[in-house]
Order: sequence, then C-alpha cells, then structure tokens
Amino acid sequence: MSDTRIIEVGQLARVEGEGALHVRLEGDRVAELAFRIYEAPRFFEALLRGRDYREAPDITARICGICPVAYLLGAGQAMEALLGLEITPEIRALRRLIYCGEWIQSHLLHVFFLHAPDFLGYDDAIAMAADHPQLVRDAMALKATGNRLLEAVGGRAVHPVNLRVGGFHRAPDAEALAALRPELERGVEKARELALAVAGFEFPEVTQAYLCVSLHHPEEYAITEGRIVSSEGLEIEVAAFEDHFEEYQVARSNALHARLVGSDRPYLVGPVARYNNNFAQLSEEARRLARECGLGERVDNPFRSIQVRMVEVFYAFEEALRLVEAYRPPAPAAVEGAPVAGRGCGCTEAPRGICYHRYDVDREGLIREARIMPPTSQNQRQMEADLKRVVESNLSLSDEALQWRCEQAIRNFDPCISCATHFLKLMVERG
Amino acid sequence: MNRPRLAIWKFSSCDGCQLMLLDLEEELLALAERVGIARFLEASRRVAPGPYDISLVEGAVSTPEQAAQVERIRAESKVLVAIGACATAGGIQGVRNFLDFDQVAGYVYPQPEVIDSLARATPVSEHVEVDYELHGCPIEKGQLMELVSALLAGRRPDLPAYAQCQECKAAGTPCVMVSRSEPCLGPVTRAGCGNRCPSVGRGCYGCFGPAEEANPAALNQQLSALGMSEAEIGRWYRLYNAWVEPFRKQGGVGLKPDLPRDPVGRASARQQTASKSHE
Amino acid sequence: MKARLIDKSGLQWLLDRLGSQGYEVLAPCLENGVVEAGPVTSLEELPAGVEEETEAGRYRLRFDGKEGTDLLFSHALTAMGWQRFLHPSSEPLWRAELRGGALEIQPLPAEAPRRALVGLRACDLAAISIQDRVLAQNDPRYARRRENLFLVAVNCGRAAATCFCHAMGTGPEVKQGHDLVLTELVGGGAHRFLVEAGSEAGAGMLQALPGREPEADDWEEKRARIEAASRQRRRLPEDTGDLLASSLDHPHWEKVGERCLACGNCTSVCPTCFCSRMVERTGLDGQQATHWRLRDSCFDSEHSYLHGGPVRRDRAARYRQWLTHKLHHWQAQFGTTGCTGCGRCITWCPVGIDLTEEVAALEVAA
Amino acid sequence: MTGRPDPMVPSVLRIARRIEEMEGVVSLELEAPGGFSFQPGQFNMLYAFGVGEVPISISGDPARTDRLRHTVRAVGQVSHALTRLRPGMELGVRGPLGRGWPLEEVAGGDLVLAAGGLGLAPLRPVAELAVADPRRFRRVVLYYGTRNPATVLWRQEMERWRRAGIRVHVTVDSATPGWQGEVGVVTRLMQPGHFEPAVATALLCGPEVMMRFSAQTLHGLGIPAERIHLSMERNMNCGVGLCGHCQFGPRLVCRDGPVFPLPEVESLMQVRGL
Ligand SMILES: Cc1cc2nc3c(=O)[nH]c(=O)nc-3n(C[C@H](O)[C@H](O)[C@H](O)COP(=O)(O)OP(=O)(O)OC[C@H]3O[C@@H](n4cnc5c(N)ncnc54)[C@H](O)[C@@H]3O)c2cc1C
Ligand code: SF4
Ligand code: SF4
Ligand code: SF4
Repeated sequence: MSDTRIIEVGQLARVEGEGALHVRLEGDRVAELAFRIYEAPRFFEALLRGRDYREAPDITARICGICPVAYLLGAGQAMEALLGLEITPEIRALRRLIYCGEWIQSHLLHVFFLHAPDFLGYDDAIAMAADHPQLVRDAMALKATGNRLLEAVGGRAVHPVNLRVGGFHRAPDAEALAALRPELERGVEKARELALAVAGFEFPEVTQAYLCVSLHHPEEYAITEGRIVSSEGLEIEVAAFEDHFEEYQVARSNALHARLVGSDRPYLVGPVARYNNNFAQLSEEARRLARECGLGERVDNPFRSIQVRMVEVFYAFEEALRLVEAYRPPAPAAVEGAPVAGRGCGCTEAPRGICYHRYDVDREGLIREARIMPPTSQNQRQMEADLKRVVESNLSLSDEALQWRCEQAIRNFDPCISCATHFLKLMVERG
Repeated sequence: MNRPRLAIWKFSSCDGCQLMLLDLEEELLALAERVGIARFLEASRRVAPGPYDISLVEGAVSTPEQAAQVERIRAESKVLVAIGACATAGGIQGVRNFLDFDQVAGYVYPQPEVIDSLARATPVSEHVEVDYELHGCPIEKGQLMELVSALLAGRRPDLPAYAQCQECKAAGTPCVMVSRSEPCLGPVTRAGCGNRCPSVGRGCYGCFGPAEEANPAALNQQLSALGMSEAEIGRWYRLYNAWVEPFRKQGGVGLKPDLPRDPVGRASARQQTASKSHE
Repeated sequence: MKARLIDKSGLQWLLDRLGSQGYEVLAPCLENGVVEAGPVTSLEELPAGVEEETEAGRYRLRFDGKEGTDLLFSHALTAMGWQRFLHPSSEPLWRAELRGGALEIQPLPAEAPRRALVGLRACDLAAISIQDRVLAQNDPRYARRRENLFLVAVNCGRAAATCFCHAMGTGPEVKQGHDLVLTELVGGGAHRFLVEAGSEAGAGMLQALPGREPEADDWEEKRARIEAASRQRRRLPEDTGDLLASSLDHPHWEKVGERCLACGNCTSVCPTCFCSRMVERTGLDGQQATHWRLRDSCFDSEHSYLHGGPVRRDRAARYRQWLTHKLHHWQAQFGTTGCTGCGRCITWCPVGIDLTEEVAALEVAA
Repeated sequence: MTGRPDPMVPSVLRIARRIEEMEGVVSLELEAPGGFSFQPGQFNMLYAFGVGEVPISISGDPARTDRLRHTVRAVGQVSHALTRLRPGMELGVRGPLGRGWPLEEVAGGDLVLAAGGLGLAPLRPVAELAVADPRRFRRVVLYYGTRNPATVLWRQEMERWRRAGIRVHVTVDSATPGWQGEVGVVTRLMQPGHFEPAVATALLCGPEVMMRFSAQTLHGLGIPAERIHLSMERNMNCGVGLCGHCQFGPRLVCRDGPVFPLPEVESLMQVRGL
C-alpha cells in the first residue's frame, strides 16, 4: 500500500536493557504495533529453586542494577511474611530511608539522563550538558546524594550488601547518617528547583484513562509496604495479588502481558499510578509543589510522568531528611527467624511501580517455587496502548519525528527491560 | 584533537555495571571530553560505527545472536574490556550452567522450544580474547576510572588480584570469621570492592570472583568447621561468579538435582492464569 | 625520680596532658568486637575488664573484671597492631606533571602527626624497634612519623594463648623503646598504676605526674604480674634459624602450601612486615601523575613478578618465603629477628596456621 | 633526620640522545648537568611519566660524568614508555643504586666478562674502563651470547673493544644465513688459555640459567668461586631496600647487590622459587 509507513526503532536507547519498537501504519490506522523486548532471558525464577530462602534477596537483586532495593526488600519481606517475623519500627524506617535513596537516584537518572533529552531535543544528557550545564550538574549532584544514601545505609550504591531477610547486617552509624543532613537539606531545595525547571518543558497533549494500580498506606505515601489498590476501588492484601492480577500471553508479542482478572483492560503501575492513588498521602509541601508545577490531583497525560517523578524526588528528599533526623539505630539490626515450610509474598513500590514476589519454601528453608512480577512487565500492555494513542494523535509528524515521539512515549514508563526479561515469554499461541 | 573512541556494549546483565558509568557524574563529563563516546545505548540515541579504541562489554554471552555479536565487537575494537561478573564469569545467569537447561527453560517458559537462548551463559573470554577484565557485581567506579586512565596513559592499571582479606586489614575491619565465626569467602575472593561486606559485619559472598591465588579447598574445611554443609558451601560458590575456576569446581559440589523431574512450573499459578485467560 | 604511683585520675591527667601538648592520643578501645587502637580522650573509652581469648584462627572477647576491679589493660594486645600509624597502608610519595616534554616532580610531604600511643606492649615496642632498623635509615617519611611519637607502654599482667614473646625475648616486661611504661596494679583492692620512664621525654612527664612514690609491695606486685604473663605455651626452638636454613627444600612446605590461603592476613597483621609496592596513578587528563606507596604482601604473585611470571610461583614457596624471612633471613638483612612473638599471625589466620607449629613440624620431620 | 632527601623521589634529567640499538632496544643518553658518578654494575630507577619506575643498569662510560647512559629493552609498559621517549624530553632518575662490580679486586689481574642478551649493559662500563686504561687489567676477555644474529648488541663497540685489546667472543643460540660466528650456548666459548685462572676475576650478567652454567664452567676452568661475580635480577619497586620485593634468601638484591660473589648466591640459586 502506498501510504504504509513503518516506524522502526531497532535498538531502543536510554532505557534499561534492550528493546525495540515496530509500528506499521496503514493510512491513519495503526495496523501493527509491537514493543519488543529482545534482551536475553535470564531465567531467575528457575535459578531460585533449590536456593536457601536467605539467598533470595541477593540473587533477585541482580535482576536489576537500577532498582536492586526493590528486589532486596521485596524478596526479604516475602520471606519475613513466610517466617512470620515482626519487623521493628526502626528497621522499617531504615528500609524506607534506603528506598528513598533508590527513588532519588533512579528517578533522577531517568528524568535527566534518559528522558529530559527528549523534551529538550538532545541525543543524550552529555550533549544536553553543553547547553544546560547547570541543570545537568544539579541533577547529577542530587543523584549522587541518592547514591550516598544508598551507600550509607546499604553499604553500596548498586547492589547494596547490608540488607537481609529480617533487616540489616549492621545498623548504620548514626554519625554517618547525620553527616548526610546538610546534603539532604540542600536536596529538598534543589529538588524543588529542578521540579519547576521540568515543569517548564513542553508536554505533548495526550490523555489516557488509566486504571492505576499501586500500593497504598493510610499514613504515608506507600513505598515499602501497604495494601494493593486500584483507582477503581480494588483494595487487597499483597498475598491476594495473584487472585486479582494475571499474566497472559498474546500472539504477535514477545512478552507477557498483565491485566486484572475478569477484565480485559491494561493497567498502569509506577509514579503516575502511585500519585493518582496516593495524592492525599503526599506531604503538604509535595502537594503544593505539584500544584506549582501545574499538576492536578490526578495526572492522565503520560508525558507528564516526568513531572510526577520530580514531585516524588522532592518527597523522597523530604522523607529521607525526616528519617535521618529521627534515626535511631535498630538494635538488633535484624530480626531472626527459623525456616518454616510455606508461602510468602512481598510487594514494594519500585521506582517504576509495584514489584511482586512470591516464594514457596520447604522445611529446610529451600525455595521450591518462585514467582516475580516486576513493574515493567505489568506496564507492557499499557505501554502499547499508549503508543497506539501517541501514534494516532501525531500522524502529521515526519517519520523521524514520529519515531522520536514514540521513543519518548516509551520512556514515559522508564521501562526497565532488564527487570522484565527474566520472565519474558516468547510468542506463544494457545488454542 | 584525535580522541580515542569508546563503545559500551551489553549482553545478559542487570545494567548495574553500565550504571557505574552514569554514576561517575561529573567525572563522566570529564571522560566525555577526553574520549569520544561512540556508542552507549543506555545513555544516548547516537550510535557511531566502529572501529572503536576501547570497548567495554557488560553481560554474559547467552544467546546465539550475542555469541555472533561478541565476535564482531572483538573485530572492531582495539582494546576489549569485559566489565562485571556477568562478562567476566557468566554472572548470576551462569548458575543455570549447573542445571539441566530444559528444566530451567521449562520452568519459566510454557514452550521452551521457541526460546532463542544458549544452554549456558558464559564469560566473554570464553568467546574472544579479552584484554582486561573489571571484576565485581557490580564493578567499582574507582576501578573503572583507574582502568580508563591507565589505558589512556599507557600504563598498567592497578587492579588487585589478591584476596579480599587484605582490604579488610587495610580498612581495619576485624576478620568476621576469626572474630565472629561468620563464614566468609573473602580469603578466596579478589579484592577491589573496597571491603563492602565485611565492613558491615557480613561475610563476603564472592562478588568479585576468585582471587588469583584462591585456595577454596583449604577455605572449605574452615567453612565446614563453622557449620556449613557441603550443599551450602556449594551454593555459596554457585553465585555471580559460579562459572569461573576455581569457583566452578566448588559450585558443583553438593548440587542435588533437586528440581522436580516434572517441573512444577507446568502446574504453577502462571500457567493456570495463562490458560484461564484463554477460556 | 625513678617511678610514680598514680591512680585512675592520674592516668586521666596523663591523657589530658598529652592532649594539651598537641598529641593525638591513641589507646585501646572496643571496636567491632575487638580491642583496637583508636582516638581516646577519656579513660572511660578503654576496654575495662576485657580479655581476649585467642587461638589459632579464633578471637573472642570475654568481659569479666575477675580481679574485682575492671582493669583497663586486662586485654593483652590490640588486634591489628600499631604499625599502621607508622607505616600506613597507602601513601602518596610524589606528584609529577608533564608539560610538553618537561617533567616536574614534586615530593609530597609525609603526614606525620604528633601521636601518643598508649597501651603498647613489650612486643609492640620490639616491633617498632625492628621497623626502625628496616626503615628509619632510608625512609625519611617513616623517620618523621617515628620522631613525632610519644610511647606509653604497659606491662602485661596476663598473656593471651597465642603470645610467645617470652620465647622470643621481647617481653612481657617492657625494658626499652618506651617513653613511659605503666604497670596496672590492683593488689589490696586499690586500682593504681606504677609508672616508670624510659626516655628523657618520659622522665619529664613522670616528674609532673600527680601521684606518690611506689612502695615495696607495689614493686612486688609488678614482678608477680610480669611473671604471670610470662607463662606462655607457645615457643620457638633456639636454633630456629639454622633449622630453617637447612630446610629450604623440606617437603613440609608443600603441606603448608595446601592449607595456606595466600590471603595475606598474616603479613597484614604482623607488626614488623614492611613490604610495599609503588603504583602510578594518573587522572583522565593525563597531565598529572601521583606515585603511591601501598602496603604489600609476599603472598601476592605480583610480589616476586619477573619476566611475565612470579619467581615464587606457588603457595608453598610463598609461605616458605614468609617464614624463613621472618625467623631467619631477617637476621642477615637487618641484624635482628623479624618476629616479636606477638602471635597475631596465628590468631588472624582464617584457617589457623600457626608458625610455631610449622617450625615444629620442620623440626620433627627434618 | 628530617632534612635528609627522600631516596624515593627522582630527579629530572633530559634526554640528549636516543640510539635505536636494535628492534625494541633503545639507549638513552641523559644530560647530567650536575655530574653523575657511578660504579660500573650499579643501576638507576628510571621513571617514565604516568607509567612508572623500573630498575635499569647504567650502561655508559663511567668517565663521562656529564652523560648518563641506559639501554632499555621494551618488554612491558614502563620499558615501552622509556623506549618511546625522544631527545629533549625528560624522565625521572633515582640512583645510582646498589653495589657494583668489585673492580679493585681485579686490578692487575685478568678480567673475564660473560654476558647474555641485555646482560651486556652493566658490563659495558667495565669494558669502557678497560679500553680507556689498558694497564688497569692484564687480559680482558668478553664472552657474549645472544639469541640470534639480529640481537647482537653493540657490534661496532665490540669491534672497537677488540681493537683496544679485549678478546671478544660472540655466540648465538641459533644462526641465520650469513652468520659466520659461533653457534651455541655461551659456555662453549670459554676455553682454557683465554685467561689465567689464578689471577682472573669473572663478572657475569644475564639470565639466571646462563649465569649458573657460566659460573660452573668458569669455576671448572679454575677461577675461584669467590672471584666469580653475578649480577642478579629480582622484582624491584624501591631500589633502596625498603619495599621487600627483591628478597633473595638472606639478601636484598637492590641493597646487597645486584652484584654478588658466587658463594653468596650459589646454593640459593639451586632452590626453586626462592
Ligand atoms: C638491577 C637490574 C638491572 C636491570 N637492568 C636492565 C637494563 O639495563 N635494561 C633493561 O632493559 N632491563 C633491565 N632490567 C630489567 C627491567 O627492570 C625490566 O625489564 C623492567 O622492570 C620491566 O618493566 P615493565 O614495566 O616494562 O614490564 P612489566 O613486565 O610490565 O613489569 C611490571 C613490573 O614488574 C617488575 N619487573 C618486571 N620485570 C622485571 C625485571 N626483569 N626486573 C625487575 N623488576 C621487574 C617491575 O616492578 C615492573 O614495573 C634490570 C633489572 C634489574 C633488577
Ligand atoms: S555483573 Fe552484576 S552488576 Fe554487573 S551487570 Fe552483571 S549482574 Fe549487574
Ligand atoms: S566483600 Fe565480597 S561480596 Fe561483598 S562487595 Fe566485596 S567482593 Fe563483593
Ligand atoms: S610473625 Fe606472627 S608472631 Fe611474629 S611478629 Fe609477626 S605477627 Fe607476631
């Protein structure tokens, strides 16, 4: 057909991992759209079988170098649920603190290294730094603070070593944490400035009616724990996750998709979902900042996810500062338990959205079954839906511009393909 | 100015090692001035063709496509550096090399036969000649900068091959095995991480891979004296650096074929939901 | 004045005085489950009533002031020794800059803070005097650090199970190398310290100490304590040097080589080990280079690297190098033994290799 | 004490001349404006900017104190960097270090030089002394062995030495077409009658095996063991006895050597991996 257009992104850049996009347009109809993950499968769930339950955090952490805390904690908390361990408030607080570090570094990485160049028209942040040196340097400095937080609590910024089932190997030194205070105070201020700077970007006008799924906690903006809620009234325990969410396979796609049981709608996890479900739990300052940035209580333009991330960065700095100020070293640093046979589930809010773990463990403490649903896999279907929308509403763009716009739309999700890959399913059709 | 050209590649990995480049922050800008970053997909849309002066390769080779690509990378790179446990030792995905691949694939995939994966995830050095290796899961920024600066200056990078124990001592960390009977792989693990685990009171879990002079047989006696079973010891070695000797030999010890013959995966919840969805 | 008898407040006075004279006071304290030298301002920070139980490959602390008083120096040794204050694990030596073809080399000043080391034992002093012989001549950095030390030693009243200073003739009584030496006394229920001077600087300080003249039973208690500390199980034979000299081809080295981890723990804790290596560090811009000295171990393959391979290829050869150097070749090189009998290498070897046992094995089988 | 110069800090010297001796071997002639005296057999630590420091023998004429000469074979990073330096550029020098050849001992007697490969470098200053002062030694004989004709060092110099009365014997491990000289190990060159063993002193430098067999042969020819001297090689980082790398049993090669009389090292050389 003469007016067939093919938009092809062979190797998606500025995402974690390896993916590709293929769009075929016939006239103004999207005839085919496939977001393809070609990152090699890594078989984590199979590797976990036969391992000691205490090994799960360190093994699953290697699913992703950008958000290892989501795995360290998700697996850790799943095992605690299994063992019936009561985690002390001090350990809980410390976990929230390190998670703030991960949010800060991951969000800033995404916002300024991976996503902002799309808005400002650069190939990468290095090129962007030439014209916007202060912006990039400020972002780097803030991101470095996130890393320092991870390091101070976790002993290492990427793949922290100090987390374990039950808590921490060693409670961080109070002085070491106190030393971060000035930096965090500056961080709160700078994060506000950067959020406002991002608010000045130009946002393509696209809206989506998202079904938002996230954790929810009545007293705090949910990060490490809570109940799973949807924007349409679902509210369940983490352990009931698989009763309500399912993965299924579709023809023509290389990846597993997810949806709510009994409904065919895709759903959204991640910053926008969290924000929409938990706006009331944000601090007053964070809510005010959101308004200053022009965000309402609900966000339905996917391109504005970058702004939501900045509001979350601001909030994470506030939280981190508060937690550091209130820090009391947990003693003991970890709660001990003995292995029991059974099933444990865990779920936390990774920077990209909820990350669910389930393990079946035998009496010796060896893992028999493992199942992990990272956020990117849950978002995949929504990503394709968004892309379709973006393509349809930007038909006037040249192929090159449209391709870039599509890339940008994918980056709205901050997809972590390394995360998504270990469960990746290849095209399977079932009769 | 004729700047050396740097390319960054990725095979099977978690991206954590590449992230170290982005975590260089200010130093990354300095690096980008000193070298031309010709290919770094995680950071840039711009991809310049080879040849490259330095290629940093992250990840294990685990698909036929990657096996072919690594040859191409070698051919167009003057200096090839494998970075991280995945690229130097197969990484965590190398654990599958000890298992029955059909079972592994069958557990995760309903139709494993359509998967385009090699049975084994292997280090880059099993495929092509590697000029330097940066160890660690993940690598350390300091070592990355040391390597790059050394390459630029034409000197030998100072990358330790000795054991983690010496980092403990330099950091003033009391040996966790001697002072607390905490099992530790430090005596057989390469130094370079900056003493991360022992300094939080935990035994090293070997993420920097074997030290040059590793003597696991001698360490294992001590580990069993501290109460570890043979299977536990085997599992310890069977982690991020499982596929390089001498960890490889140790990693096979006590390995029970404890995955059920008929993979439970077939009956797992995922399958049920998957079929449910097609009702 | 030969000696003073002071109580705890007198000792605190000494710490304060040293502090006010600009010394950083380092003394044993509890750290990560071991006794280790660290900055101290108050006696409260000392590990009162703590004793270490050591064995080959094992170290534990035990808390009991079993003499009715919490002795401040009831432990025997600091875990890793004091040498890091004299011979740091890394140190920049000079900086070089190249402009065009012109080279400029700037020596970097040594860090040599004024430090008072409090709580050294006789073996620690022996170690310093051994390092003095090895390094003071040719290493002005070491010499400067050495000059800026004030050494307050303590006589041991108890030996750890791994101590063998008595056999090596380096202790337990402090006889030389100190500025001051304390003997902690508790006889008659009074917790006090007998202080003696070993140098002019020490004598000056002794003059000023608030206390009184010690009496006969103080001296008697000191003697008894040292005698108690002299009861040690481990020893090295008199003719160890000759034995080693004639055992270079002994098959036993292979056996130790099988057990040895070549991890370098022994060389890292040994207070006399001095090996170092030089490395060049350059920045990205390639305009500047810094030449560093890092501590090194003869158990590393790089240590004897020559023409693409190490001379000492296996662990057996390296263990032999370490042991024969310590106990024999040192004598030829520096006119002293390289071992003080502190036992640290025994305690901190993760697999518990004990040099006294290895020597004994050579003796039996020879 | 504090005022003493740090023996670890190099001084800076400029390269006056660079001579490409053969493929991969370069001699550097350095300007020594302040004068530089040394004992033949001593070495310097040479520093190439940004790369590092290595021990290199002094290979020049000891009479020329304004010029300092080194001959370097490019084998690793530092030696490569040194051989790449150009005239006018500067490098770092620490030295002279170590104990040189015991030349007083030889005075008036016969001098036997045996070198393998680049081991000729530290013997060159001795040959130059002999040339400059023919009465200093009675007879001088040089045995030189190298891998093949292409790696014969200093052909012209050796010709000059020959003309000055030194008896030069050269052999190669494997010949190439056109090679007229000897083929085989260096010990095959050593013949009775070349020197008077009772008054001869032998100076040896080369690979350890070569020195071991040469020492044996020369001793067999009647030179007393204590008059056979070897220049040893060990890893060196400091060159002044501080770093511990050059241990050779009871000796520190940099401080006590590199030159040792045979009895001091003979038995040590028999021990594997010492
Ligand atoms: C007393 C003495 C005199 C020497 N004289 C000369 C000479 O005149 N000409 C010459 O070309 N070479 C000489 N050498 C050998 C020269 O020092 C080595 O070739 C050089 O150190 C190799 O360093 P590199 O960095 O180029 O090689 P690499 O192989 O990269 O060496 C790395 C490091 O190992 C050590 N090392 C490696 N080989 C040796 C070695 N053979 N000796 C000592 N340390 C070594 C050094 O610390 C060096 O920096 C001499 C060695 C000694 C001990
Ligand atoms: S080596 Fe470890 S940190 Fe690096 S990519 Fe592999 S899994 Fe990630
Ligand atoms: S101590 Fe061991 S496991 Fe821990 S970070 Fe270092 S090398 Fe890795
Ligand atoms: S060799 Fe062992 S016992 Fe002797 S001084 Fe060194 S550490 Fe102490």
